[in-house]
Amino acid sequence: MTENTRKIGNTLLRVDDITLSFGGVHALNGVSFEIKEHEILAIIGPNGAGKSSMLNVINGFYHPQKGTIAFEGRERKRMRPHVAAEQGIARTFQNIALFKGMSTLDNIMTGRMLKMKRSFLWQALYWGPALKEEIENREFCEKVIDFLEIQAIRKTPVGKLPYGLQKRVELGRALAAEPRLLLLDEPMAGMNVEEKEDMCRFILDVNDEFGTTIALIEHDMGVVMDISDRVVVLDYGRKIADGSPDAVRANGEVIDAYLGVSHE
Amino acid sequence: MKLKTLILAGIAGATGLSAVAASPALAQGDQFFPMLVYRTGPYAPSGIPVANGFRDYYTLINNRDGGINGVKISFEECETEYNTKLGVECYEKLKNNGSTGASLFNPYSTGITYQLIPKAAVDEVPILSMGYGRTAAADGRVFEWVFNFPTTYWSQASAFINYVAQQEGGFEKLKGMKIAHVHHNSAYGKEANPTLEALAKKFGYKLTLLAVDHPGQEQKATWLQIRRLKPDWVFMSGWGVMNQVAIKEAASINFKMDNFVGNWWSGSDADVIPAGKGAVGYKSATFHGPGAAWQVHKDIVKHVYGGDESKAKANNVGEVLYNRAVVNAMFGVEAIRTAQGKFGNKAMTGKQVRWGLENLNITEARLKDLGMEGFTRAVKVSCIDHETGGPIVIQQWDGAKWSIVSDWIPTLRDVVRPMVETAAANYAAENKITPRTCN
Amino acid sequence: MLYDVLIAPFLDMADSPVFFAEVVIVGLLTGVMYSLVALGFVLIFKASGVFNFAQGVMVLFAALTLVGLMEHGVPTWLALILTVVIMVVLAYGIEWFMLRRLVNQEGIILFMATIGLSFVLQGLGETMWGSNVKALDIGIPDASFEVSGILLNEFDLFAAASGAVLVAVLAVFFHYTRIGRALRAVADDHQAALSVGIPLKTIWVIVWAVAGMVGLVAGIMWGAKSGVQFSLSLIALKALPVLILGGFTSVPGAIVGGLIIGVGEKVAEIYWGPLFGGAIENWFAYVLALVFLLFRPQGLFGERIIERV
Amino acid sequence: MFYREAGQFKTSYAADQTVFPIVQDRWGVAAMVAIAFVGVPLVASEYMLQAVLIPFLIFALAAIGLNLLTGYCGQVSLGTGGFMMVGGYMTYKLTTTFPDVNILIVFVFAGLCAALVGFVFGLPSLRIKGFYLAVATLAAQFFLGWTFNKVGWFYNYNPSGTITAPPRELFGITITGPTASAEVRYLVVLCIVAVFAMMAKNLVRGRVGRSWMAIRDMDIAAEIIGIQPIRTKLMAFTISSFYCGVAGAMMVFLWLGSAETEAFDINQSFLVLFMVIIGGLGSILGSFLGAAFVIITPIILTNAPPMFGIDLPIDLQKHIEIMLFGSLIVFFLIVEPHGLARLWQIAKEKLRLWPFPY
Repeated sequence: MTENTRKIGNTLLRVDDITLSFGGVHALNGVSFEIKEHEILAIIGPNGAGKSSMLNVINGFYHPQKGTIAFEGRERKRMRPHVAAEQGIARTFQNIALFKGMSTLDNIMTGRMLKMKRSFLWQALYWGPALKEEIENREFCEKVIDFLEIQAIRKTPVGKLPYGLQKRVELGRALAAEPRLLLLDEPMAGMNVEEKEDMCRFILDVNDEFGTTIALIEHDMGVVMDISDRVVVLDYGRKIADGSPDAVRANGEVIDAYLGVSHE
Repeated sequence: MKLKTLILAGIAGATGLSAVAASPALAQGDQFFPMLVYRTGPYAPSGIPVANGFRDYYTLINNRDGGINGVKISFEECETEYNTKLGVECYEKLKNNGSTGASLFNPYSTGITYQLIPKAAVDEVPILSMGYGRTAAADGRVFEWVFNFPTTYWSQASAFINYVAQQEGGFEKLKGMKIAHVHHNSAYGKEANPTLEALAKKFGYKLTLLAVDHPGQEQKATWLQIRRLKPDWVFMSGWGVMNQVAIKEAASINFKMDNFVGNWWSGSDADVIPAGKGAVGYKSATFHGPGAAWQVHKDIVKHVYGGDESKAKANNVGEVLYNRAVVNAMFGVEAIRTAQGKFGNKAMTGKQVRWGLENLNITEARLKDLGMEGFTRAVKVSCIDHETGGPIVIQQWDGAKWSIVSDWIPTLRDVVRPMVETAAANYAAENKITPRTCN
Repeated sequence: MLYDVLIAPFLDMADSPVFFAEVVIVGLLTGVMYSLVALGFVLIFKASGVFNFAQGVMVLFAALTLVGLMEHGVPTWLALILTVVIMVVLAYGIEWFMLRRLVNQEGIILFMATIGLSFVLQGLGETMWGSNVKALDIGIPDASFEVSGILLNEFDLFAAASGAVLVAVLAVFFHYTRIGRALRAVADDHQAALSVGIPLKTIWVIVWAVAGMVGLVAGIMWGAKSGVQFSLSLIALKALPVLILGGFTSVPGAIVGGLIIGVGEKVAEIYWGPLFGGAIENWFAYVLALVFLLFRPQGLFGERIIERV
Repeated sequence: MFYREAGQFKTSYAADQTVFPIVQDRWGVAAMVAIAFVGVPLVASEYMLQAVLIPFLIFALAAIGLNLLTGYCGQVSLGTGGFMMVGGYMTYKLTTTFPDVNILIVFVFAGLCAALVGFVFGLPSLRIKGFYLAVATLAAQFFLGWTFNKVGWFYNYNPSGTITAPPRELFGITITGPTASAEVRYLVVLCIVAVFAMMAKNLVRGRVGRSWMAIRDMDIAAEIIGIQPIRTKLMAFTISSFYCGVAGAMMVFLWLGSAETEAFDINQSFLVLFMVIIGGLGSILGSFLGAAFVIITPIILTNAPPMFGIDLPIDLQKHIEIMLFGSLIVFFLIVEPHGLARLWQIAKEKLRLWPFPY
């Protein structure tokens, strides 16, 4: 599984010297790293290390006070999150952020939002180009549904689904967008072993089949070490390590951080 | 239509609602009066005495005279809450009731009147909007089915100016005088504005228009403006809670009540009682007498309440709006009597009632017969003139009762009538109506 | 035109400062009257998260009950006590028939339920006491007097004073009594309050009863001006801008909001109203509140809305 | 027993995405449409048409409009009456200015005016949420009411300030004004409502609807997957107001015949919100059910006592009616907060299994 057969490409996203603070608290402090094309990057760290904040910065939900972010070599300034989505960054959330009132299929279809261009007038007629577009995207979503093995719950409102399946639907929604970069915030939190194995398989398959670049936050070290190509470790908003799983595992500062050695 | 009736009969009872609509459960041969009333809702304090007045007068005619020339009156109330939409429902529900359909509608709401005006001609049901509704309907050539005698808002406004002139000692004294019009910010409240403006031009007084938004519970700003402006006279077109608050506020800025005159919808008992002693001296226009001392009231107490004075009082007998409804009901009944004079003593159809209204001629002698001598004035309607531009009279509240404090004040027809004709012509043009000729 | 809108009104104010002062004072006094109504909304929203649209009808119902009792010859003091008792019974009924059956529903559902409730109360009140307007006179003086050119009315001052007293009493009640502290706990977090053993249902009954009593005070003050009649329930519409301006959850917000709205609408009506043909104060209050909201979406004193993923 | 979908297989996504995927439903709907278009005009009395069916349909359209905004996009609005007012007054202004333009086209333009106004009053929704927004939309209600009352241009400066529907023809048949028969007006209303309801259904099952629901369910997540809240919310306000505007136009021209601003007062806004909530937030069918409930219940309650020979004083009867109506609302909210549409759905589910529930 860990055998790396994929071709790791050039830098897809570079974050440089990011500092983010809320009031006086520094959530991120001068963090820099790169995400390369086609790789699986894990961001780890103890609670409160600034991992989720980092993802929020990457997809434009938080605006750092300092530092730059460059996607595909183009630097970006303040922007709304939907711009990140338009550039091809999709994500899942730590606390599931599905649209609870909608069915599984509709949730996944929302992932296709940016691929659908017909104006609302065509939509109101539901005919001709609009219908064609709807069917084409439905076909794509059905592929995603097949891929994630959730055919049976296609028309079930997601609010009624168990936790594990909701996580899977959320992944489906992100995949439906055909992202260049997929951000996964604790995709396996709260899952049992079998569910975790399924999820790992999906992540690797996505990476394998579609070549999607993935950045994920995860607490389960076993999973992290198994599936990721590279690991970035954050602690108290600073980056303390960056390298292959084995290198990180051996890093003394990382061990200290996890064991809770004091920072003075 | 035949097919429809057949099918209707076929499925009658299948659906509850159409059954309701199709079953006017009334005796044959009666003269049916529909009553759009508002005994609940924000305007109930005005609606209750009006509804009671109509009811009592119809009952009086049945109990005392055995109906109109022997034709019994039947009537049915339908609650509108002064709401236009419910008014439409009530109209549809009642218009075909009775042996000959509805005789005439007294909508008692500006909004509902506007609704019904176009329908009246089509359904052939006349409308008598006595002292409210569309003033332009005074032109009988355009508004064949609508009547608004004895007088209208525009005539009333002109009579108010006439009254001010009388009080001040002549029209020439109006020059430079300040008059304010405090009005409900609605179609109804604005009615008097064009007349007051036209007269301001003619007589040279300075007119200030102060609108009060519905419902009018809070009028401090309006009365502050009056306090600063210090107008010589204030005329008010208020409705509902606006009246009570305005009177209270006028008292609290120490405005001279003698110079504060409401129109006839701003001068009922319900309007002044809540204001307490602050209302003493407040005046209002009207076109009938106040109180229960008239012969017709004695008859009502005797024939409707079996002599029970306190019960009569509890039912608003003698209150301003009650009396107005009595006058209104009398006009309707007399119109039917007039129509019967031509078409025979039986229940009249809407079309015949319309003829009766248009040829109505209530003389002072007739009023005496009806027990209403001095209570209201003689009226003679004609094809061209559905209003008659009758005079108004000013009443004043003394803290316990209303009493008449002026002579009958003529309206300024030379100013009002041309305005009516212009407005009616515009309406006719817009709605593709060809005015009939009246010869 | 621009001159008329932007400059002339200010010249007008400067021209007669005494009158301007009177406008402001009247605005403040009116604002307190609005606050009286808004307070009822705030209390209930704070403790149960319900936007109680029936508050206006509760004002009417309380006033109707009071006047109805007095018309039947009950002395004023007894009528007041009986009305308070009836409002408590009403609160209990509302809790039993409605609130406990709608626990954990969305805000809008609860909002709609209170509109349903307002129909019931309106029908009930009018069935019991009739639809006619009733004069309400419990002996509050209402003579006007002039202080250095400014005309004041005893009744308005009395109303403002009772508003102030009411707020003070509520503040004491919230801060220094056991029930008050429980109320605040409930307002902060229903679940947490429940878990430390605060009886939520009792709290709701208390809050609705208190809101009913606040409604009674508002009903007396407004009813004395206009007579007690159906329209009394419509003053709720004048309280809503106060509510959003001050924030749904803040008692001081209701007061400050009321004062701002009161002064704002009076000044606007008197100095700018004539330019636009008058009667602008109703919508102006809403627009004023709206403008404030654009800068503070949770109202002046409302709890800050924090968004997170 | 007869209501089964077993054996009905879909062979294409298009078939799976139709509004009524079950054959029996399609027959049911076809029957309903036939009754509505042919049966009702033949049978219904004028009272039935004028007092029940026409208002029901018009309010259903307004409810659909508000449901798009509140039910689908999650933005509570109390400005519905105001937007309907724009539709009504603009239709009057346009048709009196251009008497030769087809009245249906005028309706659409009046709707567009309402849409524009809705857009403007939707702008605060970008910052204000929930009940704060709901109350803020009242600003639209009061401001528009004041405007149409005050600015004479809208009602051609006629001294009373009310608008009256002049007679207008369609294919040589008078459809507005006093001479238009109730049957004709009913059919016109029915056609308009049917077309717009279908379009609304199409909107909500496609991309636009999904973007609205995404904003409603979780606006932050929606933004992160690429839905622009600004555009989406404003589109909801605009389209919703368009629907309300057309409903308002029909109200004046095909139902009431004349109106003043009071006809569109705040109670109207509440009434439509009721319909949406009682019927079911986020359901087009629910809008119809809600409108039916709110329009027809009071009429039944008014007509019931005399039907059973109970003779109550009219005011008491009204009070009882109000109390019953209020209690019914509370009752329905307690029993099924998701509205009549959900009850209908549950009934259908049951029927699907009947008579073998396991």
